[in-house]
Amino acid sequence: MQNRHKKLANILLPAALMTAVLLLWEWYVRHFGVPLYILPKPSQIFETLVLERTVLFSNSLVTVGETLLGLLIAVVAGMLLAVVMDALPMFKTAIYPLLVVSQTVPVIVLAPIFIIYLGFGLAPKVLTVMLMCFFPIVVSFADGMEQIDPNQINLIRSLGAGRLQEYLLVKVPGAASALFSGLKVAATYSISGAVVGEWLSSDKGLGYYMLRAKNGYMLDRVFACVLVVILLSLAMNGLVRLARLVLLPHERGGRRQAPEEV
Amino acid sequence: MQNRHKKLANILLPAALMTAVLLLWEWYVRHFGVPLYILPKPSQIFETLVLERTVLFSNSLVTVGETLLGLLIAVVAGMLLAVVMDALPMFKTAIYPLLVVSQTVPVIVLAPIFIIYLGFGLAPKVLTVMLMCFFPIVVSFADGMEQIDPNQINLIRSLGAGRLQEYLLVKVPGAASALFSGLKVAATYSISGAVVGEWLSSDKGLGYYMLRAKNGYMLDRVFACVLVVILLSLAMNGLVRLARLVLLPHERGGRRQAPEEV
Amino acid sequence: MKLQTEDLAFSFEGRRIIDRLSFAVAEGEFVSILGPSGCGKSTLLNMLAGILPPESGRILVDGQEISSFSSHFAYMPQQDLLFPWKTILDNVCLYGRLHGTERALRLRAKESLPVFGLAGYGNSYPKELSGGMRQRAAFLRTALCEADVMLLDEPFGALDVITRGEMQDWLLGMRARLGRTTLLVTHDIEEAIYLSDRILILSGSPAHFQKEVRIEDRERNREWLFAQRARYKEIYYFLKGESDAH
Amino acid sequence: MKLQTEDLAFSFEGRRIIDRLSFAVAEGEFVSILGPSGCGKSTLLNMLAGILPPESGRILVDGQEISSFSSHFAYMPQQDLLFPWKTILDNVCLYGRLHGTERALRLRAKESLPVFGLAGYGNSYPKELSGGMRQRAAFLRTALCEADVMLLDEPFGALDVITRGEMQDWLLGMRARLGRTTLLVTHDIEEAIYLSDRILILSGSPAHFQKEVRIEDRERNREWLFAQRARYKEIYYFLKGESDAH
Amino acid sequence: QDKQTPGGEEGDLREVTVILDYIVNTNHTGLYVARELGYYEEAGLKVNIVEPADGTTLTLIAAGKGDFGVGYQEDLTYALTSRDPLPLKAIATVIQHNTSGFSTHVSKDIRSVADFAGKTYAGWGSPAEEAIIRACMEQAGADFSTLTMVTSDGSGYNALEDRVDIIWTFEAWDNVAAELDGVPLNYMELRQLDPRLDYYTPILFTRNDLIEQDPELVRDFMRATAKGYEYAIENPEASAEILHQYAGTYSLEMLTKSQELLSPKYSEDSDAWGLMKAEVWDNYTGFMLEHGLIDRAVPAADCYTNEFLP
Ligand SMILES: Nc1ncnc2c1ncn2[C@@H]1O[C@H](COP(=O)(O)OP(=O)(O)OP(=O)(O)O)[C@@H](O)[C@H]1O
Ligand SMILES: Nc1ncnc2c1ncn2[C@@H]1O[C@H](COP(=O)(O)OP(=O)(O)OP(=O)(O)O)[C@@H](O)[C@H]1O
Ligand SMILES: [Mg+2]
Ligand SMILES: [Mg+2]
Repeated sequence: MQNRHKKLANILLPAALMTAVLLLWEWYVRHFGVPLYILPKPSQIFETLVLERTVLFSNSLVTVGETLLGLLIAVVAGMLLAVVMDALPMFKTAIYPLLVVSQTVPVIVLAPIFIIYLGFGLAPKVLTVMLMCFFPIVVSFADGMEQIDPNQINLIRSLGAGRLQEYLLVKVPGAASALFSGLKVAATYSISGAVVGEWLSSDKGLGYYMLRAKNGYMLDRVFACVLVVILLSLAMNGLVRLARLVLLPHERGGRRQAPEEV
Repeated sequence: MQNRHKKLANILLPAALMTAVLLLWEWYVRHFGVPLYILPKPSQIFETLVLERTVLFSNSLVTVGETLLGLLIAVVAGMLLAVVMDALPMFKTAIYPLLVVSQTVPVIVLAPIFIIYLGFGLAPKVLTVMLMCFFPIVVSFADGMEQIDPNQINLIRSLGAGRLQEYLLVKVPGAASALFSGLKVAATYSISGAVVGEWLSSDKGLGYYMLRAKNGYMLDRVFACVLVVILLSLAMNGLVRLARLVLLPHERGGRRQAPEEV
Repeated sequence: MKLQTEDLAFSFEGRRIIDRLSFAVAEGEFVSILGPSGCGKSTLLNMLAGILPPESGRILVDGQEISSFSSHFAYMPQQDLLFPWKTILDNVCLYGRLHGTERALRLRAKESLPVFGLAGYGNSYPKELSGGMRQRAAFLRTALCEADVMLLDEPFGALDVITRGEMQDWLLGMRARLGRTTLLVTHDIEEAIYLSDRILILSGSPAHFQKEVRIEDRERNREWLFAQRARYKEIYYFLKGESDAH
Repeated sequence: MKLQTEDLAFSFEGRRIIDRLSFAVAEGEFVSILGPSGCGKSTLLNMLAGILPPESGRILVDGQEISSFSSHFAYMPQQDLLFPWKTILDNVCLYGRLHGTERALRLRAKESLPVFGLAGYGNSYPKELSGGMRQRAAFLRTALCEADVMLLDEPFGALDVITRGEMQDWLLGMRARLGRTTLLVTHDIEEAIYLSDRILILSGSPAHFQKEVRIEDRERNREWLFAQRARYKEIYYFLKGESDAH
Repeated sequence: QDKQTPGGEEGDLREVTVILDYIVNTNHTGLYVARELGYYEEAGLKVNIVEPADGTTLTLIAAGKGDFGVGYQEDLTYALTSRDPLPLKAIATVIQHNTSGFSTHVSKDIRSVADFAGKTYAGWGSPAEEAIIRACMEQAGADFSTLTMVTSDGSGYNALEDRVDIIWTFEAWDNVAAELDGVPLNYMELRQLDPRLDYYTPILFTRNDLIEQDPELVRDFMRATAKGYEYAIENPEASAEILHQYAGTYSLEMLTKSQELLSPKYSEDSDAWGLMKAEVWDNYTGFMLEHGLIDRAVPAADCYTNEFLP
């Protein structure tokens, strides 16, 4: 009972606050007569969202496709790198600072280089997504493996496990929970990654749509597109939660570890 | 002894890997005759860095100023919000999803709105930095307070502490370590935040310099500037580590908690 | 009676943990509460310390009803709970910090450090101390409260046999010095026998007191303790019977 | 002799923990190792289990020297260390999983579940079990190893008095059934007396065996245990003397 | 800094803010000359010149964050026909004719719009771009659907050799830079392809309420600005040197070359610098309407005025 109340509150309270913010925004724009080209009214944004739904939908498909592909590659590559880092501490020491540093290079500088080597197609957008998602995945998974109780590893060794089995039976499943935390962050921002990629060079997708709407002073469309980006980001987050439930059955119904996860 | 060796390795190994990457890059550009407008040679970048040092230095001062101001505001506002969230769980439930969602809105959409409401001066850049740093600070501090052993709070209550003293004596110092973790992430990306802000509208600073260099197809300058951004980001990271050492004396010389922190 | 409860009751999430709990402790008496894990011992102490509000029933100190936090109780929790960011001296003077008497308390604390085996450790941080020393510091923090009833929740639970034995010896020696009414919660039958005037056995679900063992001997030491086998057996089998019954 | 060590030594970070450690255990014997916290008991078991390499000295099983992991030992660590992401059945069959005999082992495990008080819990996850049940599952995992020496590192350290007593009773009952050579590390003097044929006291720094107590009685139960006061005192004072000396 | 309040320490100078369309280039020479040679001061003005965030100039002027902006006819038409029109008006054209066009690398052998079929075009993602290219290609009988349109990565003419085939360039800027760089380009001037495409780019514009409330200020500003451009027309080399102080990242050689090309074009075929014709506005508005870029026409009179030109 109490639990269900809590779940309801988890949805209702943010929704109520969101509604309050939107109403305030609507009032502000109406009351001060803020013109469309500066800030559109929420009501106008929703109207546009409905009007433009087919265009937004078809562009969303493109963006979601890029996102999923980029995320998939980031997960596979990130997990592999994390395992190599865990197995070779020297390598980890060497590469960790470079990973951090790589995160501070503005995407805008890298974009032309991506295009030069990957062309204008799908690849550079997928790479942008990958770059954004790679870091949280590697870090969370590597840290998760590092924080595994060494006694668990000793135990499995005492049962006669080799290096490979140590990873398959203890380190990877033991760090899965940490990996999902990183993945949730990565997935939430992955759509934005694809949009930035499209913004920089594209002929379709939400980023392209947004750029065009902006150049045409159609801020209602820009914001409607932002709304779609937000919804898709939340959906990606939900997807990861779902995957967690399916892949980690033992965590189901357990106490929440960090009560307010992203 | 062993500890000192480890510290040395922490510096030498990444440096060695970095050098290897740079050498490979240099070789690649020379061997395939890659033109400057596609990818400059590392040697050329360093040369440019030296030649442009005064210009880069004066622009750096501007960027660092914006960064520090933005970071300071983010820390103060972020800590306050986290405390309010901790004190009012309903409010926390309501606002947390909005905080996450706000992170997925592309900065580029917000830029004109910032300028309209804040002008061309320092304010919009400081706000960009703040927006980037705010989230990790709030989340890490709020989570840190949430994860404090409730027994510690019970103890201080049993000693007669009120709500305010509970925060001053237990929650804030108890979550300080978590706060610094978030702060380290925030500080590392803060310089990039200022650069993006300058990129969007400015007449000075590293972002402005980079934009001009890029529009002039002077990729050696762009990369020299990126190098400065990276170095400043690392310096900001170091600054937070230093602040931690000074402000949390009890953590000094202690075991490292998460062995490979950012 | 120094401390008295009348029909205390408490529930967590709709489940009644403690029911119709009435007992009394005389001035200066040392009472132990023994009971199986999860029976509600900590919950009881938390109600006395004003951390949890009783669902029903009353708590009286010196015949006066109290509610929420009262300065009558000094509470020592299950772990040492020293704040890692404060030095030992700052930790033990927390009560003074909270009640505006820090300066006076620091003087008293400095005098007490050697008595508690902490001479020279006032400016150390908790992590620099051994488990036994931390426990003694937590004890000093409790002793420095201006309260007339000490509530100790398994103070030695985290220590190994020998250190635990030493701390028990030490506490036995301190009893006379402190002369305070004390309520000790413990798992350890031997510890309860060693230290108390009276042992109350809490069990059942919802829990209430099922048995009481009085120990009149005044002269105590390990030798005496080793001779208390009959008592030990009695309590052991009682508890075992209780736990088998559930 | 089933198991023998010759002049074992081990250091952590340049500090010698264990030195000149020689002892022998006969086939089917149950030997306990008692010693103060941090003296190196776990380190010794880890060397036997092949987790840590000895710095010098030899380990012989049935007169043959062994090095690194050997299938002679079944190791049960201080915590239960069940993997939370595996069901109880998968957890207890780990040995089979690692040695290609999973199918056969599952059959045996299913038969053994009721004996270990785990009937019907094969498909549960560890978090759904009580502490005692988890400990028994960890025990079953150890028992299912095809090994002739069991190494138990404080198997009941995390349990409360009563559950601990029950587990001890249970292990005593199992001894005959398993009939295996066993090395038990424990803090608890009573536990060592209750279960062992021989108690070795490890202490000093670097640690080596300081004392040996033989217990010949075959018929044992709690009553018998409560009568062992003299032994208890002897060991307690010896350990205390040792710990005071440092 | 956007206040036009008179006074301050510098006597009675009124402060005005100009927001450029892009980073400083030879389109802006007249503004810098007027500032550097004191023409603005003579007119009682203190002029700040600001470089904008990407594509925000019109919005910022409309919002009152600046007084005068540099923009393009097409953008202004969009702004005036959007759902909530921006209150802006053009007050001068910087160049009389459209000096932009399509550039391709000589090695690609793309000689006319008809050759665009199956090629890749890199632009900045404006809807008008697509319409213009579609119109040009259809006129030339080429299949527009075979053209790949992407937004540019910002590497300009450098991309032409391998990654893309066609880009939109400004003759006096990109083509000069390419020539100095030794990149041989084929150039197709837009106005040769369709006379309706000879629209004004760039233009100077201001806010309607500034015109109404302080026409004198606009007039003063335009007088000094026109004088600056007249000077640039007369003295390409000297004005390039002035510009170089503000655009130091470009070589003086490049600026001089660009200026020499552009100076004669500022008021080519016109009596005076800055004058606009209704016909040019109507032509291009018609083109945009025809191609569905805007959903209603806007009369030329609402778009521009020549009244503030000296
Ligand atoms: N915050 C809580 N929410 C819900 N149930 C709780 C909470 N705290 C304790 N309980 C339940 O209340 C009961 C009594 O807990 P309590 O901590 O008082 O037991 P205890 O006797 O102190 O046990 P132990 O000897 O293990 O310390 C337990 O069954 C426990 O599961
Ligand atoms: N990984 C390690 N690195 C350095 N020192 C260690 C390490 N593990 C243990 N030690 C040290 O080795 C000594 C022996 O440790 P060990 O765990 O064997 O003791 P123990 O007798 O099992 O103690 P306990 O009864 O607390 O389990 C201790 O003093 C400990 O500080
Ligand atoms: Mg308790
Ligand atoms: Mg141990």
